[in-house]
Amino acid sequence: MSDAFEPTIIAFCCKYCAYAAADLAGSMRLSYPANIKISQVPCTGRVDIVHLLKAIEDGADGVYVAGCMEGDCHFVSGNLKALKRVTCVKKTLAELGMEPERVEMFNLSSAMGPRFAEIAIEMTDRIRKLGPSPVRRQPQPEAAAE
Amino acid sequence: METSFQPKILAFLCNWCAYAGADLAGVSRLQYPPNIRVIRTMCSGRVDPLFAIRALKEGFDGVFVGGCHIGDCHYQDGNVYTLKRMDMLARLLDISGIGRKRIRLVWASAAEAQPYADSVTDFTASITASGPLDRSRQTLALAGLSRALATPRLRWLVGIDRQVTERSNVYHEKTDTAHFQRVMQEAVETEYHKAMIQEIISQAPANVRELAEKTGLPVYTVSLRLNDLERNAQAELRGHEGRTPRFAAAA
Amino acid sequence: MNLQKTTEKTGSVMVVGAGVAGIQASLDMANAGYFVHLVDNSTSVGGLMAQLDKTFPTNDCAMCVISPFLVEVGRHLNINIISNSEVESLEGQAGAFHATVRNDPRYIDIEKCTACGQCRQICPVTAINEFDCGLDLRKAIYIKYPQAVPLAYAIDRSACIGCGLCEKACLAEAISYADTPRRTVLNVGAVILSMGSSVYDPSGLDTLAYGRHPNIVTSLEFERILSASGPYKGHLMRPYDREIPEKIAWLQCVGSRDINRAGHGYCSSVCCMYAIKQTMIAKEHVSTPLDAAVFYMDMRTYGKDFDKYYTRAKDEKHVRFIRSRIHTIEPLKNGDLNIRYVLESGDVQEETFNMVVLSAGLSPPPSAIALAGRLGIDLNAYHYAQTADIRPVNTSREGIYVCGAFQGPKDIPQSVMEASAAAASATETLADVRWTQTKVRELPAEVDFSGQKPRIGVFVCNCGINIGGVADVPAIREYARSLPHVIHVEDNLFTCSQDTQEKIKQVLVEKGINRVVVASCSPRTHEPLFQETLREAGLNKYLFEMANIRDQNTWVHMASPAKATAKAKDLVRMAVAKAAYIEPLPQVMLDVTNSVLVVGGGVAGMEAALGVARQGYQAWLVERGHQLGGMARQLRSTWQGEPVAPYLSDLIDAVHRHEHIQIFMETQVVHVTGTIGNFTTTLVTQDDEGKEKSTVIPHGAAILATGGHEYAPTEYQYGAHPSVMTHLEFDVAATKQDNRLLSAKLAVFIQCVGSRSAERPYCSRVCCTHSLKSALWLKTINPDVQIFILYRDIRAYGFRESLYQKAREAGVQFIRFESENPPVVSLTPGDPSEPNSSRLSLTVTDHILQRPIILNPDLVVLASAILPNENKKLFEAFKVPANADGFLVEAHAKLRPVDFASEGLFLAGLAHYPKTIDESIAQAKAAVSRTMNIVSKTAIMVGSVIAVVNPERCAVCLTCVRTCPYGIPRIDPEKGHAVIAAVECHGCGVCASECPGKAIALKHFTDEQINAKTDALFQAA
Amino acid sequence: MIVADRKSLSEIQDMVRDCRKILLVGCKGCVTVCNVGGLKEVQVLAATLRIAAKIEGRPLIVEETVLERQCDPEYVEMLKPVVDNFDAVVSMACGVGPQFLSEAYPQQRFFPAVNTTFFGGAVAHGIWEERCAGCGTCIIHYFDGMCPVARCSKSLMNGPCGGSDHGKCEISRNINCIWDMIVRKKTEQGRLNDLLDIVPAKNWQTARDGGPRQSRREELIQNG
Amino acid sequence: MDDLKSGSNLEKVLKAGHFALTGECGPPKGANIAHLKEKFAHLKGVVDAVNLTDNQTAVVRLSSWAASAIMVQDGLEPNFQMVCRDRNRLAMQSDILGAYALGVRNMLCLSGDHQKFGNHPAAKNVYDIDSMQLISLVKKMRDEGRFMNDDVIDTPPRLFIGAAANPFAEPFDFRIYRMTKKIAAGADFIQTQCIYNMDRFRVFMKQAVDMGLTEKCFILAGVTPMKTVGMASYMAKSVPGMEVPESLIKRLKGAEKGKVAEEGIRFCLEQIEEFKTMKGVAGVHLMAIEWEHRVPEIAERAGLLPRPVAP
Repeated sequence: MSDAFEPTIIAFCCKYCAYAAADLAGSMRLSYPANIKISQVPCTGRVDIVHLLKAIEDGADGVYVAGCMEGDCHFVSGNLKALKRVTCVKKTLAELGMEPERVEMFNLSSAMGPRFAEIAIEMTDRIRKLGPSPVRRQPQPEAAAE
Repeated sequence: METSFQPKILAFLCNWCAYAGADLAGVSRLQYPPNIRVIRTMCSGRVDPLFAIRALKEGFDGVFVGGCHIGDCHYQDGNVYTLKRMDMLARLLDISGIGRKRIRLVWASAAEAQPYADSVTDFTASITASGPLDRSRQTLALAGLSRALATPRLRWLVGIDRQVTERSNVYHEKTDTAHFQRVMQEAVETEYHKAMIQEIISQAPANVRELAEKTGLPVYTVSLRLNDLERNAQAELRGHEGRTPRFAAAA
Repeated sequence: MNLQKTTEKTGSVMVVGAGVAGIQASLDMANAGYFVHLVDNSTSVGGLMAQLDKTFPTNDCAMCVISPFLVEVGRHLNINIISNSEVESLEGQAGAFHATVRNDPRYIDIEKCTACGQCRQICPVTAINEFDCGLDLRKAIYIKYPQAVPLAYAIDRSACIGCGLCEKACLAEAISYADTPRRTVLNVGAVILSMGSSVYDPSGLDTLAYGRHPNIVTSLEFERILSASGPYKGHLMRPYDREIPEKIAWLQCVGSRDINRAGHGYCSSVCCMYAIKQTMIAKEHVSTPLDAAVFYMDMRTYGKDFDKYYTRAKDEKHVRFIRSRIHTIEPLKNGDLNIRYVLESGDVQEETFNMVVLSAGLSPPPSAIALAGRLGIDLNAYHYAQTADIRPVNTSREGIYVCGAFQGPKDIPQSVMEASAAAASATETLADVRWTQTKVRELPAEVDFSGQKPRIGVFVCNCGINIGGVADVPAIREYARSLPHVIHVEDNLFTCSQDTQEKIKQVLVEKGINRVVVASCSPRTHEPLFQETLREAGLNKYLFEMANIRDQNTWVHMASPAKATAKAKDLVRMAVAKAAYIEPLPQVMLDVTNSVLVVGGGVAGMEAALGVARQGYQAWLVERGHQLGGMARQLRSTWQGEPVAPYLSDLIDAVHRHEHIQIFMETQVVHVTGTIGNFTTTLVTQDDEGKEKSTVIPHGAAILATGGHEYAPTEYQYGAHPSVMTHLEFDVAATKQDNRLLSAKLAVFIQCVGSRSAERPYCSRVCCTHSLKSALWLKTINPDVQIFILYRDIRAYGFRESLYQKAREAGVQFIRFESENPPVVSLTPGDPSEPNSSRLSLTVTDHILQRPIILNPDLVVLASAILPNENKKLFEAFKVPANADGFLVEAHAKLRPVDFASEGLFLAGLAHYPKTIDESIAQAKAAVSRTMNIVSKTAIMVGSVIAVVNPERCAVCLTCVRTCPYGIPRIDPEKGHAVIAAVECHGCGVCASECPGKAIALKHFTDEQINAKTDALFQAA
Repeated sequence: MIVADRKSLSEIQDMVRDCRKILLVGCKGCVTVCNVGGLKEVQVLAATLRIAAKIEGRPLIVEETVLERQCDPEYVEMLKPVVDNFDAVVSMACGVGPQFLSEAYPQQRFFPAVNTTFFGGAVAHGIWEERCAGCGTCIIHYFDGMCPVARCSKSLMNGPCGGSDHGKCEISRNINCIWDMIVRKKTEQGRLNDLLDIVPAKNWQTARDGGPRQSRREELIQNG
Repeated sequence: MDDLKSGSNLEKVLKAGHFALTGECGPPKGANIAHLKEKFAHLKGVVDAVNLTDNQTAVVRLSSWAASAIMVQDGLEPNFQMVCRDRNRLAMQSDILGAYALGVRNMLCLSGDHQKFGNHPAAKNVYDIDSMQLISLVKKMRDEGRFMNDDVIDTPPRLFIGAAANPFAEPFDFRIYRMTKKIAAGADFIQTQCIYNMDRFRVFMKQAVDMGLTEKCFILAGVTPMKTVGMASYMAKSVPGMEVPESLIKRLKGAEKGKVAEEGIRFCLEQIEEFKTMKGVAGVHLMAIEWEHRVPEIAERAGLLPRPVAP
């Protein structure tokens, strides 16, 4: 098992829906891979293109943004903005020669505990198949950027 | 005599009374049928009901437990616990259809060689009359019994029985014995049913009707017991066949 | 109005019954300056609503909606929850009651118990789980549901055998068997009864075989079956053999509208709606097709958006609605159920269903009836609290008020409205002792850490075995020691327990910790608790970050403890990295103008203005017409026969006389600015010479009660013949003893005129009751008149059903027509010389004979719809939304029925939705209570996770102005950069991410903080 | 305002292919407003370039800064302390930026990260359209506030040409025929005869055709 | 109207009141004048003058004035065209003088298609002056003998000035005014866009007549026979300002295989017949590019031969 590639994936989850669904998955004792690490934001509308690129730059193998169902955003339309930014980052990754599938947007309500687990499993499998992020593949000859 | 059925009987005799009684019977050259095989325990209280079920599973046709009379127990009240356990075991055997006649509890002091011999003779006769235990038909029941007897719930209830009903419960009162007996009976029944269901679904997922057929329980009872198992995360829904959900042991 | 000056009044109130109504009343009063004792005889608050899966008409999950309220009432400084207790007696009089309350033992210390559930797992004794209506079992030691408040277990002494096993398992040492019943005396100024209702037990109706077959369940049991926390985890299965049902039947009016067997003549008001909801939710829960059939007499979907919900179920979800009342259910061997019913065409139908849900009605709980007896308040024939229409929340005993389902069967929005109304009425007489009993949390001054390097304290929690049982907590703690800026680490069994909180406070002070990281459960539930502890240790509450290593780690990676430990370390490292960047955030205090603007001079407006004045605050009442009274001026009597005119004149007189009310007649609102607590409104008054005088009013809150008017029908020859009139015209004619009424031989009432149509797809709620009341009155003054009522559904909900019964007894004939085939009224011209000698003739298809019949009525009364008054400019001035039908849209249909989404603005009366006069009065009082949450305070606290503009970086590019969903940012012409008003910002952070100049930062979620967390995660990986 | 579009990543990468340390300079003026050269876009480009370098295993240091404007010497001056520490400087300002920087720091190499396009305004958030061609002699008042020089593909003075197609310019459905709009507005306002007399040929001297221009405000010029 | 402006054959025919017929010919994408001369041969004696397009649809071809000069040598009267896209006012005036010197007597002033349509989309266009201003320029050179900057011209060019008009392009109501402006600017004759929507053209002509334009200027109706159904639908959809009614396309589709071209010509002949009697129409401009060899047959069947020989 030691050599099998274990991706590290960061998930930006909105406090009112996705984060609550993650908690619900917990209280339902569902299980999903430990590769997913959640960073909470008040609304996916707060996730900026720079935050997503920063994650990729830091070596994230996968990044996804999980927000409310379309039309149910607690702040009216934050999730729609998030989708536009994720799409833009996908284009940038393509330009960089990286697989756009490493970045994704999901929508779910706070009652969808099982769906949250499903997403975690799906993203982990997808990134495992894609392999480690090319950003991390080459050793860094010199000191990393300060 | 040889061709007829020869029952194999396992006996647990407490060291201070029944075992001594048995020796005295030997010294006194009293005669009783040779079908009994004896295991000496320091006290009849040491006999775990699971030993009896294991014996039946392993090939014995009857289990005989001998201990001191109430009040004579070398360890004050070991035999009182045996009494409660054997009563629970008897109830379980009745519910499972095997019948309580497969076990016998006898108090015999170190001096009562003759009563010991007589009870062995009688028990051997009764087992002979009952015929061999058809293990092939009773595998599910036996498996259910051993699972049920291993549950903390039954083992705890049978142990605490005297404490709460005779001495005092945590509220410094005596729990009404009828109430305790109701709790006990309900626990024995449901744990046995749940045990059988667990036995089946641990091998392969099954639906309610299949479980009802295999366990012989009414359909609705199976549904209720399944709910208990699900509540304690021992069973879970595992897919459907058309409109019929299948249940399996929880991962 | 104040009683003997001598007896000193107490500024606290006792609320009996902690269902959704009790909670709303308690929160309203506690936030308006009164200490509340909330007594409930069960082990936790929440009442009936907590058992529901979803709620109509929005299909929101009930628990998601109610749990924030439960947490708020559980933590409120001025609400004392007295669970597991019964009120034994009440002495004294209004303003100074002494209530003796018996606290039954719980055998568990609420402060210590963390509801970790270990005791439940090993308790050997099972008992019927009442919360799941007996569908499954619970243990002798139990908690009603995971989100219960107070979040603590209880021992059911009747089941417990006292074996002591739970004490051995309880790590928090919370079990105390020595508990004994105690009596406490509460000195309160008023009492509110909100004991709610229980679901009717249909086992008495033997032909329905309830209780004899597991697949026949009551509606509440079906709700539990649908619920994810229910016996089958939300999978729809039938109890008997867990098969997924293909066909389910709902039987309406079980235990309601049934005088011969159930003894409940009234309609329970909610069963039609929850049955429709259950059909729709059931269909969503199964992947295989589900045929749902509802057997009913009248489909009573009278509330806001209810009719649309009913049409959606019928047309989109293809639910079958069959107008027939089932007598017998015949269980079959395989668990299915056979039903025989009569179609309208008369032939008998037999159908087999896999499951039958009995839409059981509501009835007052026996304990409530007993309590009412002890308190000496009058009950009506069905043991509900007896109330008058014009004083809907007052009981027969002075100082005791009632709300919710104990006042009468009703749905959640109506209960919540009445709860707020009761809160307003109860505190009216206690205005001068406001804020006398309430406690204020003494907080030490916040220590200023500016300039100091971060000194982070990390507290890792075991949460009993929930975390400690999976992840290696000591290893996590030691790992945290190695992280930058960390100067103190420790781990605890239960970080959230009271004693650990005290210990943490000392450590924070001793070690001069200026940032705190707690690695435990979810911030959604426990952040407020820890933030309060920080605040009590002198730290600003935002110097805090949580790592969720339970719900999002150990609970979901139980099978791989090593990975769970590694992930916990990652999460702690991320939290500590962000902690280094967080700054203290000031709580913005805003002072409040203590007055309320009320727009609209109808009954709702006047009751609201009077309510505010009686609470001791200034009310400005604005009416654009030239006289007060609105639609009520034409109403003759309430449904219980109370005359409206005297009540109206007393009300108008009281409004004119009260010195705290200033009235502006013929005045319109032209401009509104400001936010909650500080509105400024410009009014323009037309004086008689047509000159315009404008006045500027500062006020803290506003109530819109702009009312409605009757729809002028275009159909049924209205206007073409004097004897064709609307309801209000009938009432006016009745008051004048008009000859058209007295001499009428044949009178016909036509229902749903203009309502439930394509243009107005809503039910106007009051017309059925109005027609029944008018018909009965007409019979009294003109006994031999023959009366027909042509209807689509008779929606005389609640106790109004008695009118329907009396009308039938009085010989009124009812003919039902379908919307596609309405009655036709035509005019046969009489002798031309005779003025209006033309005769009316009416043809309608009789629903039983299935053949048209012709009547020649000399009186036709049209039950015409209620429309909202036209107020487009006013609504735009207040920036409040109106729905497609023109009615004002409330913030949340269920739990904030009188609030607008934008804070500080409230609504009442017909402008919200058509309603009877008693419901308007209740909603007006409710709005008053809601304004008191603001106006009764000198200052209010405003959120601090808000967006802030850095002027140097602002390129004034308008991006923020355009993207903010609430239109908050604006460009300040003098300052030359964007400005975001702290009080208005909702804190979503969209502008911060869109700003091209990176000029906007969302406090507590700045770029540095978010990036720090991301960098920390991938640092070590 | 001056509107610009960001150059493609590959184009920018080719410019700085051989550099190990580059400085990105944003501008808080027009390019921030049209979202191509503000501090946020500087950060986006910086992150993207670093990712690209890491993928290729090339060492690359990217520093980020932003000036108030890049069309005033004093602001450009602020780069003085650092400008020489880099192998190249990429300016994200409009075309004026890289040139002012080159004039100020002749020894450093400056690269444009954006393509400056036109003077225009935001018809909607995120959509900018050309409104002025800077011809030096404003004549929009003759055409009811619509400039044919900038907004007619052929800058006709006496349009519309034969190719006007249902209100759209012959060359593209996305471009409105400005002459169609001028004619409609004049007709609605009842001033159609304004269009009847022939507009004489335009004097292009004030436009770019007259050579690079300079604007002088004598009262401001500090002599010496 | 008696003194001739340029003395060109076309001017004389028109002024003599004859029903004029002009043709059109596209110079080659190269210097192969032999092929060009073949085309001329078809048109000799069949038309009064031949338009020579100037880089039509912004596709580079042999220049119009060169082709015109060759045509003059061949004894045919050219109708030299100039677009505003490719030359500024200096180049325009010098080319006008050049053309005149080489014997050209008729000229057509056009705005010209945007270079985006042609084969050099990357080119920089000029549009120093527009077609209207070009007409005034030529008129000034001819009648005032002065350049645009008012300098005197030694032997001013005397050209019969023509302009185009498209009655079918939006905004439709303004089109008549635009033609009025062109006539006011000095246009002596107008050649319209090829006509298919006869109703709209009748309305247009009626307006022209009512406004007395036909007194001041000769209007030639432009026609182009449809060769195939494909050509019809292409013209309808993607040629800007071109309006092809559905009825015509249906009619072409109705024709049996191989007979579509014949049907196109028959439609064209019907048009010409109507134009002959339509008030204000002074002649027909037959644009049969790449179909020059069919022009004699069309002219014959339209009864327009032999061409009148002006004195």
